[in-house]
Amino acid sequence: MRTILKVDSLVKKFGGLTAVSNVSLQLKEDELVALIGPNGAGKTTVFNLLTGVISQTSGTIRFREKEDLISLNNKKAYQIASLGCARTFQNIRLFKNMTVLDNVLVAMTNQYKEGFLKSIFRFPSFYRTEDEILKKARDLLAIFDLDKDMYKLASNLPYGIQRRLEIVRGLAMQPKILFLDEPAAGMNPEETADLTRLIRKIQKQFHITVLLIEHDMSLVMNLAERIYVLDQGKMLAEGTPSEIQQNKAVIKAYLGEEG
Amino acid sequence: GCSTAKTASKGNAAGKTIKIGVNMELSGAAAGYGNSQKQGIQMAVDQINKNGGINVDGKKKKVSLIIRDNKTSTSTSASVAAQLVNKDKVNAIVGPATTNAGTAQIPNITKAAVPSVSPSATDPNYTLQKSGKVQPYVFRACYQNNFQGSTAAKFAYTNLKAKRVAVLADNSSDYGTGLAKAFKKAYKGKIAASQYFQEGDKDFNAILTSFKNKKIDAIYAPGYYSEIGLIVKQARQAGINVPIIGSDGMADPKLAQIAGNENATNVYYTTPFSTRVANQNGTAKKFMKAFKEQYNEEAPTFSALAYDSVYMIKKAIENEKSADSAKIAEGLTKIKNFDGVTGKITIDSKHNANKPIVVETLSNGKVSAATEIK
Amino acid sequence: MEVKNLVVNYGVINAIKGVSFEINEGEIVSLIGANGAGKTTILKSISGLLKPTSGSINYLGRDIGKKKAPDIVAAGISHVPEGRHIFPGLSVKENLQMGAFLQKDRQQIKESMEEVYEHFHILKKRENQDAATLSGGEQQMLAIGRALMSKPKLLLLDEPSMGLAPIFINKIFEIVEAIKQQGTTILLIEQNAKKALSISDRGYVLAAGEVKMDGTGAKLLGDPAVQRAYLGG
Amino acid sequence: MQIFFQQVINGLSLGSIYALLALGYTMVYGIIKLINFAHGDIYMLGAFWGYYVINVWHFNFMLALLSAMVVCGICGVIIEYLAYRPLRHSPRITALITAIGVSFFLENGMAYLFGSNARDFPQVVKQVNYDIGGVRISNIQLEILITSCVLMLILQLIIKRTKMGRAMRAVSVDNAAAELVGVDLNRTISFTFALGSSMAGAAGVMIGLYYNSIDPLMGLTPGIKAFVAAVVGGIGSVPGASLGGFLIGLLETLVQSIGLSAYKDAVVYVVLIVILLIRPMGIFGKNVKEKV
Amino acid sequence: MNTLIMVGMIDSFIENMLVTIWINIILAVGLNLIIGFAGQFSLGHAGFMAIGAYTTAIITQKTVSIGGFYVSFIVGMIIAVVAALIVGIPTLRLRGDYLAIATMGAAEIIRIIINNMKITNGPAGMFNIPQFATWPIVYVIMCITTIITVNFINSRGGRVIKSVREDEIAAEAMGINTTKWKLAAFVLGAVTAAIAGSLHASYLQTIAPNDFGIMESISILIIVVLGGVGSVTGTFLAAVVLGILDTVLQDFGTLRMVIYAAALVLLMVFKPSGLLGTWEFSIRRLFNHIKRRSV
Ligand SMILES: Nc1ncnc2c1ncn2[C@@H]1O[C@H](COP(=O)(O)OP(=O)(O)OP(=O)(O)O)[C@@H](O)[C@H]1O
Ligand SMILES: Nc1ncnc2c1ncn2[C@@H]1O[C@H](COP(=O)(O)OP(=O)(O)OP(=O)(O)O)[C@@H](O)[C@H]1O
Ligand SMILES: CC(C)C[C@H](N)C(=O)O
Ligand SMILES: [Mg+2]
Ligand SMILES: [Mg+2]
Repeated sequence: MRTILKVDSLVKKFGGLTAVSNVSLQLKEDELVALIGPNGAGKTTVFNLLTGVISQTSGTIRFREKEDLISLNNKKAYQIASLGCARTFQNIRLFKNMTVLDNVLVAMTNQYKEGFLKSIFRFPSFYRTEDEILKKARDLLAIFDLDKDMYKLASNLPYGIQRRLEIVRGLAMQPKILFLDEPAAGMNPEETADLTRLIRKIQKQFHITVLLIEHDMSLVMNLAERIYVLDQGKMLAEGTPSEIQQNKAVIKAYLGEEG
Repeated sequence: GCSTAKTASKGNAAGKTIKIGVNMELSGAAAGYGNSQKQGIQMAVDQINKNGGINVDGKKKKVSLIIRDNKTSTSTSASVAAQLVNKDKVNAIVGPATTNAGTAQIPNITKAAVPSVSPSATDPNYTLQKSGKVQPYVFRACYQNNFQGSTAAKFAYTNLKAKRVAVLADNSSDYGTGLAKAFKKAYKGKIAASQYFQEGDKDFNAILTSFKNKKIDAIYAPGYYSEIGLIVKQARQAGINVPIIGSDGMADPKLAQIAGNENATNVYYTTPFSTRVANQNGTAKKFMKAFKEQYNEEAPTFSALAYDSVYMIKKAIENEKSADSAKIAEGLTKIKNFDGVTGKITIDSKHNANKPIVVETLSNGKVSAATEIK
Repeated sequence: MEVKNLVVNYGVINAIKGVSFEINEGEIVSLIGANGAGKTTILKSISGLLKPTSGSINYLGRDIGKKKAPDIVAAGISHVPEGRHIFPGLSVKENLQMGAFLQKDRQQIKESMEEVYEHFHILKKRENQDAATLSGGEQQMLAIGRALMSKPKLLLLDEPSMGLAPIFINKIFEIVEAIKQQGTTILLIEQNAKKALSISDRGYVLAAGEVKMDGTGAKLLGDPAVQRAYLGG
Repeated sequence: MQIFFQQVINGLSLGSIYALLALGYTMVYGIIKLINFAHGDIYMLGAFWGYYVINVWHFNFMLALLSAMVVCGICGVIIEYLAYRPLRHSPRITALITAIGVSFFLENGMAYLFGSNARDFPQVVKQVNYDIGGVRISNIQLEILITSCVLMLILQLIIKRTKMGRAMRAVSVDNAAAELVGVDLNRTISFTFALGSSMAGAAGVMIGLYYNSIDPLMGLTPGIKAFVAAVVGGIGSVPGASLGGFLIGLLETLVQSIGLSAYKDAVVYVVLIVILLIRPMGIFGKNVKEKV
Repeated sequence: MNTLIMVGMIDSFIENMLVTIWINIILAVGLNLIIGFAGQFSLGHAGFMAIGAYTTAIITQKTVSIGGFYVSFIVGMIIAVVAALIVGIPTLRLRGDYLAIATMGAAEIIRIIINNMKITNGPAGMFNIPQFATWPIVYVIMCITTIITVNFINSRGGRVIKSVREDEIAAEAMGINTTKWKLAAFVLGAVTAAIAGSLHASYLQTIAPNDFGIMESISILIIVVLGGVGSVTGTFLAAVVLGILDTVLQDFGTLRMVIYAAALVLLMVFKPSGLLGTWEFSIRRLFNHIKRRSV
């Protein structure tokens, strides 16, 4: 397994507050890793740094592009996304007033070309591309049982389904890495169990690396191959689920007695 | 086109009444002028009808007015004109007030062969086609800018002996810029400064202050009373006491009210319509009196010009003995020494209204002298 | 408090189809149910954010169904809404002060604030930070803290544990029980039904806008149907 | 040098009027995110009210000013109640169009009732010029400057120190949350409109007196300028609106004094755009951070 | 239509009304693209319209031929693109009302420059512009620009700009260069405005700087919002409704604008999302509907 993402001594300061301090981590191809930590530990901030939503104070982020690890420093969010990094958001950010299908199609934007003239004058090839891409989107939606809601507005979906759609939208980008920020938030145990199966399926079927943030330990412990624990911006521990569950420091800072 | 007309002749034939359409700026930026004109038009038509109507080849016909608002917009003006000539089948149009709205109606009225008389469109080219030929259906009752501007230049140089002037012109219509251009061209002295303001501006202190150390002998300020009144006021308050010269847009009793009587001194403007002259001119005197009775205020110039526009149409109908629109157009071209409120009007080959011009002097808010400029 | 035949519509959507339940003074009552069952809608109706279509909400003998939100707050009902709704752009401290908007006694406001900081140490640390930039969990704590600032007699909690770390979830439930000890009545919505029911005196199970079942917390916890549907097997 | 100071005085008195109008804009915008297009027309109403009470009821200036503030405040509340409140949950752009409609209605309604000609405002306060080292300033200019500053201070105090002020700030960021802590939404919004509109009313009377000419369209241009001022200063911020107003007044004066009067407005807009590019939220505007 | 004119049903008055409506449709569809679909609040549409209008006026007065007219068309579009880039690149970073004010300022700058130029004849404006834009030409061009805009909206580009409208951060996370796409929509809208301006100048034969002020931008905005932000069909409907209302109100003289204003407020209060909301007429749907009926 090759390393796909390598983060070295990442630091992010907001004014006087150091939200992320000297964090290093590595992801291998096809790995499923969790990032946990108490509230305000800096997890979402790490995601934002990795996906270029904000830029780091110092440190490097490198990402595999063919044979090399290239630096993502100073790259814009859309450039990083185009390289193959997809994400979901802690507060759902779907394109609310667009259909489920359009949400997915937008994510596929960079996978097809449809010249301006071709589309405004509707050359036959326009319809060909359009049909092709439509089929792809439909197939993907079908895998996640969303094809029946294809023409519904995203905002009209129940909360749990919206979360699922956000994941599908990420997948539609054909990413190499998928970052999931609290995918199970607001779901009941039943739905969480569903989601767990879903994520496992994705990883099997699409062979992508997944990094996820989650407070629901049933999901994390079931899924993750490795876990990073962040606390007050610093890396507190790293290890397999069982190692982490035993770790005193983690129990104290995060899991609590019952954990 | 007008397929229903029985006669072979072009244009709208007269029916039982003579229809006069009004395409006027009743809302929008020029509404103030438009509404003054509407009052003049209304009064003229009321008077005519009270006297039995217009004599068309021996028969008296009443006049009916169709008043439409063009919102001070060119596209609306075109549409209003189309409605007037096609739907309402008017025989003649009075208006619009502004050159911009006026030119917009030309294609439509020309197609329908209905003449229009604008009380106040002052651009020199308003009545002309691109080739320089005259627009057959376009007339006006006012001066064109070049005439007034050059008269003011002569007056400033010769009568006031002003060797250095500052020009402060309204930059939001052709009126101010056109007059300023004509003035600058004809003026023999030195233009010490040249600045612009916009319609609706209220504060001229900055510009006036900048004039202060320019050693000027006079200010030429072509524009309308609402702004020039403020300019006069603010100039005097800033201690600028040189003569202020303007144009007929100032010829309104409101000017002195806005400026304040004590400030409205040493103020001059070119105008056809002088209350001084009015006392000698029977028509004007009657008009002034009637207006005051009806509207309870001094007649503004715009009302006078609009009033004359209606009577010019009446005169044309009487001369031609026909109220068909094409005939009215012909009649208008032949108007000579017509005794209007704003002076003795003669329509020239370019459809401009030639009439004597005077320069009125304001002292303490009152007209104290009227000098005729030849 | 007593809610009778509550019906709430969103335009043409009939979200709550005649729900009745009651809360006795000093109790913790849980509402549980799947996503979209209508739990949030009921809470919003009680706190005056939504106008019920019909039915009555009786609080200490007064019908508050038609009252506006501020009057309801004044009557001692405080709501921690879903989605937090903290004041972005105001600092943590200002947010808490806003929570005591209807409170007059400055000394008491100060004490309440100390109490909130006691519960949530991290808020004290972030005291002057713009609330918009707090982490998800911190915002949740702030929302609860703000509701406590008004010294409510009845506290409505909409999924207070959402987005909180496990250690804080336990903490939240401890706090809820502590508040109850101080004499505050609590109406609780939770996805974490097991935990919620275990601290509740009574609970109601909601599905598709109707009450499907009710009973003491323990009874519902023991009910096989409830276990299957809401407790994750 | 004298000329320079004179121009500064000119700029400040022009600016104080923009500032006063900008305050109303900024408050209303701050609270319901509505560009209240009709704000300039409330100012016009204030001027006409002053005109009538002075001419017909022979009010003195102070009484005219205060009564105009009250009347305009009431007008603002009524407008909000009829035209904006029903749209509180609609897209903001809808409310904007309604505001434009209200503006058209006031302008044309007044033109219909009172004619669209300019009329002279009764000069209840005799103008006296003071000459300080060759720089002229009139008592009316001073009065406007002082009144504006006082009103701005009062406003700032209301917003920062009173309970209503806190309610206003709460509503402006999240009105559901504001209701939940016991803020009466309708009362707060009405109050804001009353306050903002009364500022406009005060400006209307002062302008009437200062320039001596009022007409139904007088609110249009200053209205837009004042909004620009509010944006430059950072919309929602009271000191920002004042600063923006003075800035634009000074800027216009500067441009005219160097002989570029034809481009006066263009320069103002250029400066506006440049400021927004450097500080997208205006000079004092709070950069609303969005946490992802 | 032609036959109607032949039999005299359509006189120049109706023609005038229709052409005005069509030109408004071109303008409003373009603005709806920017506001409704790309979610960028522009208040500067009249500025781009002015560019098209003046280009056509100047060129066709020099070269009086239909060829000159079409050349002026293209030149106007090119200048509009350049102007839109100059205005858009810096300002499209701004959000919401700040963008609106900045674009309004930009349009005013354009107008003031025109107002002070010699070649544009200053505030007096230009008249005696040869009329090449007859009603059939305006009609055809209205159809073409609408089809192009609608086709753009219903393609990859349209989906992308809608996603930018919905959530910029999420769109960036999809690998979309939001700046580029916002600019694309803005430029396309500006081009349609320039086209409308060319037609306006050539049809009306008169233009003046004051025709392209803030109020003109606002009246286009009113059409867009009244029809429904994000609905091209709604834009059509609103342009027609307002066009007719405007003509009918001519009879009311001074009261005209009072009634118009009251109507506007009432319409918005009772129909806050516009006449049609975001509903679109679709032939395919109609077809399906009829099919379902007949089965
Ligand atoms: N833009 C910002 N400005 C200032 N502080 C910020 C900003 N963004 C985040 N922070 C602070 O950085 C810290 C880390 O926040 P982050 O959102 O990364 O936490 P988290 O680990 O995701 O927590 P949670 O599990 O609660 O979502 C928090 O204390 C937060 O207040
Ligand atoms: N603003 C709204 N407009 C229309 N329908 C709504 C609205 N808000 C909620 N609904 C509908 O009302 C029903 C009840 O929603 P509610 O939010 O009360 O559910 P909930 O039980 O709180 O679910 P969750 O566990 O996801 O928070 C749902 O079917 C939902 O789709
Ligand atoms: C009434 C005036 C504003 C008209 C002006 N003289 C013009 O020709 O445009
Ligand atoms: Mg987080
Ligand atoms: Mg809920």
